[in-house]
Amino acid sequence: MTTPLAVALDVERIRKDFPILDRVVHGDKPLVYLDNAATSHKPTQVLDAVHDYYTVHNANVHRGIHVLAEEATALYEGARDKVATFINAADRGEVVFTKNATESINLAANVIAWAAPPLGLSPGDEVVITEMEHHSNIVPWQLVCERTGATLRWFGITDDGRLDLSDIDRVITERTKVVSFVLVSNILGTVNPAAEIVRRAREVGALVVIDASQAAPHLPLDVQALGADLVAFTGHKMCGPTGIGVLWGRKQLLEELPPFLGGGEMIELVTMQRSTYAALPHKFEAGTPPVAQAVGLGAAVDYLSGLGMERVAEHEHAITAYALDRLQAVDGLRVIGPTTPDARGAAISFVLGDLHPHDVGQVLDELGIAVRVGHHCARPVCERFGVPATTRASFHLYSTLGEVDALVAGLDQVRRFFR
Amino acid sequence: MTTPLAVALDVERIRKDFPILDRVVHGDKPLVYLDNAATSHKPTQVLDAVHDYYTVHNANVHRGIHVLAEEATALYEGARDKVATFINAADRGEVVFTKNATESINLAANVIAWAAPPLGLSPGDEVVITEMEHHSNIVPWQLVCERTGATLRWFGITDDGRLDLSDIDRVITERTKVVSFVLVSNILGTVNPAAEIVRRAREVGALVVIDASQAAPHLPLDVQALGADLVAFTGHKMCGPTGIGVLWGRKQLLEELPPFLGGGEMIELVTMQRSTYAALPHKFEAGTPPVAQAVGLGAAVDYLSGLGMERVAEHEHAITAYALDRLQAVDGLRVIGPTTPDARGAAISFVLGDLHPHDVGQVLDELGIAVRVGHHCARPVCERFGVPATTRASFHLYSTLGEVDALVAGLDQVRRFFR
Amino acid sequence: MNVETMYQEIILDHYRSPHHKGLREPFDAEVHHVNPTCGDEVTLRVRVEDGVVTDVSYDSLGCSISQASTSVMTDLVVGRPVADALRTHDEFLQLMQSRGESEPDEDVLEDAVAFVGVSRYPARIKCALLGWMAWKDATAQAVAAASSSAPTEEMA
Amino acid sequence: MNVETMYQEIILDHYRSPHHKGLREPFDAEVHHVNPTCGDEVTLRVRVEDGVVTDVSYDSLGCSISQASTSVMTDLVVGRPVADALRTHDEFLQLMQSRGESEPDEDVLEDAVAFVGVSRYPARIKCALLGWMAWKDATAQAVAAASSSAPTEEMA
Ligand SMILES: Cc1ncc(COP(=O)(O)O)c(C=O)c1O
Ligand SMILES: Cc1ncc(COP(=O)(O)O)c(C=O)c1O
Repeated sequence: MTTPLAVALDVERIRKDFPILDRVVHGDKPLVYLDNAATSHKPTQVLDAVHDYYTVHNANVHRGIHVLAEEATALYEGARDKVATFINAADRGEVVFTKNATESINLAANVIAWAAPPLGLSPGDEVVITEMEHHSNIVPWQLVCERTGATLRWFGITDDGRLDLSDIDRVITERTKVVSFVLVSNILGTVNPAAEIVRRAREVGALVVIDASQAAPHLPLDVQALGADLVAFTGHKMCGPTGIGVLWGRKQLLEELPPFLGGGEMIELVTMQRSTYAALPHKFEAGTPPVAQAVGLGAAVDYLSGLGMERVAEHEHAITAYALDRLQAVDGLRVIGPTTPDARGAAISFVLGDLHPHDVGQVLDELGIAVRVGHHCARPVCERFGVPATTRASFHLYSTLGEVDALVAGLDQVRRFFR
Repeated sequence: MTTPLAVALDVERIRKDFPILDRVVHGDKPLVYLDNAATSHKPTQVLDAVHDYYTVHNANVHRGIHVLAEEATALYEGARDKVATFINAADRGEVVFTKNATESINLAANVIAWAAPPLGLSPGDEVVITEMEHHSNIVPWQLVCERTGATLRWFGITDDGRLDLSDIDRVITERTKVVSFVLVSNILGTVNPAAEIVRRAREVGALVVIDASQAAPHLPLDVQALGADLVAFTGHKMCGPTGIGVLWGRKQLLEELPPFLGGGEMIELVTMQRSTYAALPHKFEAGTPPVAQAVGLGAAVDYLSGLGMERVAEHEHAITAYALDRLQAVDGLRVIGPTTPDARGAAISFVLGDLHPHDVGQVLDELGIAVRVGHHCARPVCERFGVPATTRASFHLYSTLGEVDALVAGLDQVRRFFR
Repeated sequence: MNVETMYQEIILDHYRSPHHKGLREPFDAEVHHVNPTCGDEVTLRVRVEDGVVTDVSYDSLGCSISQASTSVMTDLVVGRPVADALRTHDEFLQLMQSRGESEPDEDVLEDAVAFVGVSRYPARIKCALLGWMAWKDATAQAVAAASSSAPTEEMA
Repeated sequence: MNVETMYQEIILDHYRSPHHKGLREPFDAEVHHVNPTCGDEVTLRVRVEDGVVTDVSYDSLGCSISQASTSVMTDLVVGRPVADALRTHDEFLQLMQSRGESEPDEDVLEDAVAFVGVSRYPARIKCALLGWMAWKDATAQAVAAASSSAPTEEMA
């Protein structure tokens, strides 16, 4: 059953960097962690960087001239440089630190909505998203459309879990001000054809926002090659700490957009009557930033770059191909999403007969296998496929073929349990 | 010169919990950290809780049924319980986790601005703040006033660094919809008379927002006794991690207010057409929360409660009294803010002759003494007192009388250096 | 802790053949409840006549625990005075908050005692409570509607 | 690293008695620059005649480094052709980015070589550059204004 694979990553060595992977649960069951699309684990290198930050350098940034403040500032801004390099940003000022991808997208949605013409949203304007979005790329646009009177439209999904772009020229029109879509779906695993959507958006002069939350951790991300205006992603899914996200934006656009949150750090000059705002990226970073978390994210991208994102992607592609094969051989199992590994990320959703995913997940958990069950913050996808929820297994750089085998064996036990 | 003090905290033992306090800088100078109003250091107990979270329990919260997800959720929600107890909230649902105090205040300002009548801001409505605010409690209100057409008004400051409330009935009027003020000033050290302001705000039916960023770390904070509607503070100043803040709000009010950021976690039911929102506190927590940081903050409030906030306050009061005495004996030194320890926090701003604070801070740093210099994110206060900036020394639970002595000796050296 | 303590045979039986399922007329109140963490949903109708729950009918989507719990609930409340049924609801709620530590009264809870194991699994407690919460909500509405048209009647 | 390497006597001299200080007329452009991290502020005027910087006058608030640097700057640019002065600006900028590693050319930078120590202190580099940035901005405006009224002139 095992497919011959040229796995270039030394996964056994990598796993040693992740102490939590040695955990046993429910007494004596080794942890099989297949919930990587929800969050990734953190290598020792990241935890050490954070610990070192707090125990040696801790200070508030930017505003101090004492040693600790200078060190903390250098570490924080150094993390920005690392992230800028990781995503091939043209300028470090284009990298804005937020608390998570959700804040990044809300920031984008709100400042676009508030911007002066010709940017800005008004009644008659349209925002285009897709039925495949994470709630974090649906609700922010619903909220700004509600507040501005703009109209929300969306692309549907084909039966095999791809975006239905057949009517792209009728969905994205001269009325479209923004197009926002997910690069890699967290529920279906689909990798979307960004170039095609960007091309059409450019034709009509719409801004393009890309949710790269499931892309940044898994494949080489080149924001210049993508050609979008704004790109959001989140630290905790890419081996970084919780509490940190990124919004990348084209410099000229970020300069034109109004600020989002107001407060310390994001100002140039404050009087009681009015204030002016700092230069990029600080204009969008109000208050004490998540300093230690940025330092951790910097260590995470060092770790990922050290391994090479091409190799990470290759490894995950191989695991995914193997898992798709083996899962589809399970009696009664139906994959929700693309059934082949082409243009596909490492998250696989499925239903098992008429068993509810909650029950599937509960029994798998008892065996030490951690999967996610439910809507995966993408309820419209479940509705589209007529399923109440799905079970999702998702892989990362430390995932092994053996873990796929454990999942498949676990699913057999699930079926026996509820027979 | 030493005043007899009954210091109840065992400061020497406490200092052992903070590894960074052993640092030496500039070769061989022991660190004298007097920049606590900018950020506090973190005890081992907090760092261990964060490390344990990542190496044993790490998972995304709320949405999983596997062991790690249940443990992570229990730890995250357990941190909320701890914070609720720490501030004497009537209900755990009143504690909303944000990324910092700045986000908390922006959240408050935006949802009040957007709320349906009789809440909500419109032209003719007034928002009242004070000249003593941190930029994070000025700019958010300037931004929402700009967007809604409401008018911003403020209380001035007396020569001795107190709020000038002499015309309170003419500043807070029937037109006032919101009053927002700082409980303890980060630049002047002033502790403001909350009860008097709350009473007047209640008379006219205005909402009250309190910035407790410099209160929560230093004195017992009882949100019910304060009588405000919304209270904001920040984790990194109270021995917790960066990347976490709190907004407490009265339950009934939070239920009436619209959501702020949209996305995962904060929803009840999402369709492409419209969404409904989760119950408190999740309605205001969009996206993956700062889980590890909340756990760290929980450990920080455990640490503080273990010592007793009354004792922390007493210790800092004693240090402040001693420092005010000794500093005012320095030739040419002028304290900006209250010159006696009554109704006063542990931050002391001053100017030294006509030396610029940057130069003062630079030479102190050379001696290992970390103070902050500049506007302290409160430029209007500097304008009010006609100084370009101040030097600020600020204390916390681990500060010692010896550190005050070191500062005073350092200031003598500064004067000699620039003679 | 073992998953068999959760999935008692009684629970799996109710799951496979739920009682009182389907939406029926007449009814006095209908509610729709969802569990946002997992997506379980239930539409539930209640008929109250002379202070007695005379019918509960429902349509639902969800896991074995939420399905079985709703089925068990209907057995316990249909045909009972509202006040009695509410006491049973409270008893069940208490059981669910017991973290597996309580000794449920089988005379009161009948088949519902099988859910004691579920109370050890925090993420599943909401599943077990979904139908009960919907019933309580619908019944309160039905009673309120009745008392506003016939002001002498009151909810216990 | 030692704070004396930053506070050279030359710097303290300029700080105590700044050159060209005060706002004068006539001028071709005036700018106001601030350093938001520390609050240093400068209002600066430039007079450019026939491609030569004939006056720089300013009013400023700030630390010894920003005050002294602005004073030293005026000595280096007043009376010089714009193109030459800009080259000196670039030289000074490079010095400030050198982290104390460069060997500044005293023939070009004169008193400004004393700032090499400042370049080791990241938080103070902005102080040292404040006046220079303001001058560059004002000069660009002055030249642009002149070239729009006399389109044959051009900024080097
Ligand atoms: C009084 C006051 N309010 C608000 C803040 C903002 O806190 P943060 O920067 O953590 O958002 C601070 C600290 O910077 C403060 O001292
Ligand atoms: C595709 C996608 N977008 C956005 C998000 C939101 O990320 P976060 O919860 O960290 O804000 C996630 C993950 O939850 C995701 O998978």
